[in-house]
Amino acid sequence: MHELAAALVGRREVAEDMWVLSFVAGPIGAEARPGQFVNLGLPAGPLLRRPFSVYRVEGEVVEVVLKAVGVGTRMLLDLLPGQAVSCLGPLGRPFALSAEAGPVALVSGGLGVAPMIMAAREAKRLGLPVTWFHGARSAQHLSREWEGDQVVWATDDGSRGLTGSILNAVPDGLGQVLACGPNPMLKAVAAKWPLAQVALETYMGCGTGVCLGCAVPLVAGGFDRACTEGPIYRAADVDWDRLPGHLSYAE
Amino acid sequence: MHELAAALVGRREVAEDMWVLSFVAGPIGAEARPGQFVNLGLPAGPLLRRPFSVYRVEGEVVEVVLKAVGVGTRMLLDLLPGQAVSCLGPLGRPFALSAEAGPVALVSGGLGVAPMIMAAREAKRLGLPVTWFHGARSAQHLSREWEGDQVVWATDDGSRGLTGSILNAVPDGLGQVLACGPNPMLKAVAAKWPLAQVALETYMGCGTGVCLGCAVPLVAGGFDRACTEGPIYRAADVDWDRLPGHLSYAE
Amino acid sequence: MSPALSVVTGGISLKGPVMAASGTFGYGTEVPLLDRAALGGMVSKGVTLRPRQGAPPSRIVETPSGMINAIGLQNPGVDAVIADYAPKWAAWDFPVLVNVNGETVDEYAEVARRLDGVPGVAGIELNISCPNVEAGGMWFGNDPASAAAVTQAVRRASKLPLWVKLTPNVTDIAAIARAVESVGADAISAVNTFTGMSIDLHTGQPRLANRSGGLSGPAIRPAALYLAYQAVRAVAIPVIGIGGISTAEDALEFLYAGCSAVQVGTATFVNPRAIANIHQGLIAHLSHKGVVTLAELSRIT
Amino acid sequence: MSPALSVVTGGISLKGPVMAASGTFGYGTEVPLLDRAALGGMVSKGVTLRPRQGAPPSRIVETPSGMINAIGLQNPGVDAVIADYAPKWAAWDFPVLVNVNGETVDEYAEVARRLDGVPGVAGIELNISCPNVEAGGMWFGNDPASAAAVTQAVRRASKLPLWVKLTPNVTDIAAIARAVESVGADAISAVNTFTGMSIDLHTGQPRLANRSGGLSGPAIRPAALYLAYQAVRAVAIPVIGIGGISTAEDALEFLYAGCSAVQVGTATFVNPRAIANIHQGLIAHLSHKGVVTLAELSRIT
Ligand SMILES: Cc1cc2nc3c(=O)[nH]c(=O)nc-3n(C[C@H](O)[C@H](O)[C@H](O)COP(=O)(O)OP(=O)(O)OC[C@H]3O[C@@H](n4cnc5c(N)ncnc54)[C@H](O)[C@@H]3O)c2cc1C
Ligand SMILES: Cc1cc2nc3c(=O)[nH]c(=O)nc-3n(C[C@H](O)[C@H](O)[C@H](O)COP(=O)(O)OP(=O)(O)OC[C@H]3O[C@@H](n4cnc5c(N)ncnc54)[C@H](O)[C@@H]3O)c2cc1C
Ligand SMILES: Cc1cc2nc3c(=O)[nH]c(=O)nc-3n(C[C@H](O)[C@H](O)[C@H](O)COP(=O)(O)O)c2cc1C
Ligand SMILES: Cc1cc2nc3c(=O)[nH]c(=O)nc-3n(C[C@H](O)[C@H](O)[C@H](O)COP(=O)(O)O)c2cc1C
Ligand code: FES
Ligand code: FES
Repeated sequence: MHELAAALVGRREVAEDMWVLSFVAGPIGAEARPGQFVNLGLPAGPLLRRPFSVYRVEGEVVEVVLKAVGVGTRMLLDLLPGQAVSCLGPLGRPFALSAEAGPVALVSGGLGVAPMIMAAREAKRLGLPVTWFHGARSAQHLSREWEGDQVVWATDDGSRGLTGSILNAVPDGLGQVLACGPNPMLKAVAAKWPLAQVALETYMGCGTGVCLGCAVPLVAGGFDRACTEGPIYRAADVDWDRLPGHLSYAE
Repeated sequence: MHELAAALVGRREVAEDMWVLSFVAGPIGAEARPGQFVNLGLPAGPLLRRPFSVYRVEGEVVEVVLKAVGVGTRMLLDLLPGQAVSCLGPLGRPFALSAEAGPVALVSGGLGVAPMIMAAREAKRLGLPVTWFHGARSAQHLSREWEGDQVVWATDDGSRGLTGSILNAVPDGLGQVLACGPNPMLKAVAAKWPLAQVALETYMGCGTGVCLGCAVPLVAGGFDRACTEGPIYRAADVDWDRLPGHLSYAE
Repeated sequence: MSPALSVVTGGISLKGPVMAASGTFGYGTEVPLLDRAALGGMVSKGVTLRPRQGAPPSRIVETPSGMINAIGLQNPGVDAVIADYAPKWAAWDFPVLVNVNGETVDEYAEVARRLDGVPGVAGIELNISCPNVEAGGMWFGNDPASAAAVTQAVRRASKLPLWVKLTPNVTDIAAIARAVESVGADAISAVNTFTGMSIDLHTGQPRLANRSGGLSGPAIRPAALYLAYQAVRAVAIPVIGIGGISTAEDALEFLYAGCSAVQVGTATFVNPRAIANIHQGLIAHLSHKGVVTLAELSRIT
Repeated sequence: MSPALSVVTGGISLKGPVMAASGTFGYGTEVPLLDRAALGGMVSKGVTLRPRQGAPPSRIVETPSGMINAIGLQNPGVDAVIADYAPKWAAWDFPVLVNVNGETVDEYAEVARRLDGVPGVAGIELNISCPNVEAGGMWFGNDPASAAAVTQAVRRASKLPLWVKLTPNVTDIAAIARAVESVGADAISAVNTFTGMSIDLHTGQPRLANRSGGLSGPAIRPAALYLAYQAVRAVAIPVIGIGGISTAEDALEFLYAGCSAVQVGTATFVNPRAIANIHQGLIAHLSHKGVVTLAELSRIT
């Protein structure tokens, strides 16, 4: 874990209103694994840090992808090149990919693309076939960036790719399903693929395991910490009905 | 009175660590009189606005002069060209200059230059002779900018101009003395020139007369509002011993 | 149909649910930038029987998302307020309540008596966050008995609509709310400022000449909202929500908590147009929800 | 000579005046970035007799310069804490106090009894901001009598140094401070969180599953400082200042107000190195003032 001042060095739009921000954060990038996140602090921003999945690492550069949903994300998107944020990470437990567990399906809804580039790269490193299934409201909300062997798109309005939920596009029998998106979508993932690994969202206080603010209700009873035991869960382990759905991925 | 988003268009250093910031705020500039101030609000800054004398008006541009003394002034100096602040003004009562009252002495200590360019221009407009007496700790703290017929400098360490308090440089018998600087300096002005007009500093809540936070203790008893009845006072009217001296002009 | 925001509450017809809070709007003769069509009503700066010079400076200090003030009730006294301001208020199209203060029960009652029947004075807001000099300086608002005593005396001295403004610095705000309701308060204003302090490390002394003062602004909003909600649950009379409201969303939190209207204080210092912005935002929210009156908004359960 | 910041207070030898506050530092086994040489001591997450799962999410919500939490005392129970963490604490060079919670006087006393004599447990911090189930859910800390009752029971159950942590949600904190002092508290921790609430306008319901929670962070500092100062003036035992401390300047305000040490909570979430930064800042301030111990710092008069 590191905490450092990370300067913004780049910004690109990958879907309508969806931006990738590039920060210089070498030591964090060097350690980051797919599914882990960074907690970004804005010098003159809101009190608490904001968690973002590590989207991509290129050399010294660590990238995150986001939309403006509130004060923190708006301020991040207003940063000018050269301005710095405090970057804390990498945090949380990564996806567990196994070279033996067969082909990989990456399933993302909207901003759920966030951890998937890292996951695609790791899967390819392990020599696994990778298909990315990506859904969004309509064509312009689909991210232009994807990795792996192939991508399958679906839109709610049918303006590009298949029509309807991306979940319907995922065939049965894939070895390893990794999913990220609004909590209600992940609940549906859990119903279809109980063993899928899902990247969850909760409110976070510290991001480092000390506040117990990021409680994830477990089927086994009790709660654990999205920032420490999570944010990656086996879909069947989460008690979805007790997990609030009103977070930012939900539009 | 206007409130508008004023974009930064320029910045120049006029003494060590003392900067002039230029904002586009035409309607405010058009109304501003010497000694009046603007109250600047920073979008992601501290809660309350920060008051600054109008330093100079050039067409659409309104300038203020400042040093970094705390969070607000630091953020103002970190603004990049094109970024905007909320500018409220012009506020307060201006200096009263009279074409009949004789030659003008502008007496400034440190950042006390703030209202003097405007005053010098007004005095010249009225056809009055203007001498500017300016003091600071040492040569590099003297502002490079002055207007009027001539300038007289003094430094505490004698590194430029006369040595010691600038007040000693001001001859007797000048018709109109206008002074601005740390409150303790203004107290000394009051002792020498009871009829001098001084530009005061107090903490301010609203800047518009509704909070009563900017109380100035009067010799006549009671308090009035620096933002409304002030910030310009006849030196003899202020009960200097009851006015806090720990504000920012005091270094 | 565009939303209708006028509301009759605590015996007063407000033009809208967003009012200016006491001590943050003077006597209503300043704040030129505000579009007054948006003003539901206003409460005057705190008024006392005799003129008061107020506290020496420094009177305010900024804090994270807030400020502490110790103005010391500077005001020209009730007679001057009646002579100089009430005639103006009488001509305005929004109601003005006078914020009434005192050091003794009799003083409060006398101020109320003089306000009774004065054209332009729509009602009284009783500020019970004042030290009771007959009870060793403990605040009137600090316990149900003294809060009720002063409320009752004022109730008897005046027929004006009577709102009682509660202090948040208490263990059980519900008990105080019930006590003042039981002696005839028409509404409750909740809340006043939290007592706070700030120390200047250069001087090693409190920054405020009065040593401590009242904390206001966004910092207190969550705590004020909780207390206003406690008051709502405790009484049948309307509750006016106050504390840190800067945006329409903030105001809506208090309205969803069951408040009938809100007052905006510190936000006006930050943005003289705050009240109008909040008013506009409320209209937008109601339109969005497809309702035309505040009463149709759902309340938390 | 460089300043010596160690301080013996409330029966405990702190390595320095800056401690980690309960519930913001776990059991001390996390926060890897913090230079632990700077840590004066720590207070554990609140512990109860039996394990508690805590409140459902959402448990936290951000507010202007603050946050509200309703964690619901999630903890593995005192026996697990003794078994799993105390042995680690015994090896550390800074003292660990256990934050003790309960629903009845007996439960508090039983937790204290089990902690007595456990190596690694330097003392007890009694959290009396808990509902007393035998008294209709009113908090123990809400009145002097119940605060004294629980303090006395714990005092009898354990010989450990006993700090009592006060709630700010009271009318007269001085009376509570005196009450717990009179039955043997060794120090007072002032203060816990202010009760606050936040409403989600999308759902029309409170954001926290627990509806209300505790407001912490810079927003509360001025109010916390005032209350800590009231406690300092009320009692002879040491007072530990808590509430919104993020910088050395913030800590110094509490020290100038007469506190013997401070605890840092929410600031650690924002910056895991906050405690070390504050510690360094205090050293710099003392050097600047030319004094070598905290005791030489002047206090407000
Ligand atoms: C492990 C993790 C990884 C995440 N990765 C990404 C990512 O890669 N890209 C991305 O765009 N977002 C991501 N998020 C969500 C992101 O943290 C929130 O969108 C962000 O904190 C909102 O901040 P704000 O100030 O803009 O919004 P706020 O003004 O705080 O709130 C706006 C909206 O965001 C929601 N929100 C606020 N805080 C959080 C929070 N801590 N967690 C979840 N929702 C919140 C609120 O419900 C509200 O609807 C992630 C969250 C977690 C927990
Ligand atoms: C009518 C008026 C005109 C002014 N004109 C100028 C000017 O032209 N140039 C300039 O540099 N400064 C001017 N000041 C002072 C300026 O407003 C303060 O320096 C500024 O508010 C400090 O903000 P900050 O956030 O940087 O400091 P803070 O972090 O708030 O405090 C830093 C220091 O500034 C002092 N200070 C803070 N707020 C105020 C305040 N409202 N008034 C006075 N002192 C304060 C504090 O005592 C402290 O020592 C003026 C003040 C007034 C009242
Ligand atoms: C400068 C100032 C002066 C105030 N004066 C009074 C007053 O005279 N009487 C009163 O009842 N409340 C007074 N208040 C309290 C406000 O009316 C309001 O209750 C409080 O500030 C909380 O609201 P806010 O956070 O919106 O400011 C004053 C507040 C401020 C900031
Ligand atoms: C997430 C969280 C959990 C807390 N848990 C406890 C607790 O278990 N026991 C306790 O006495 N105080 C608890 N507190 C209160 C803090 O110890 C502290 O008194 C309060 O947060 C004010 O300090 P701060 O503003 O520095 O955070 C908790 C605070 C937070 C933010
Ligand atoms: S965010 Fe604090 S424990 Fe997870
Ligand atoms: S600053 Fe508010 S009245 Fe002057």
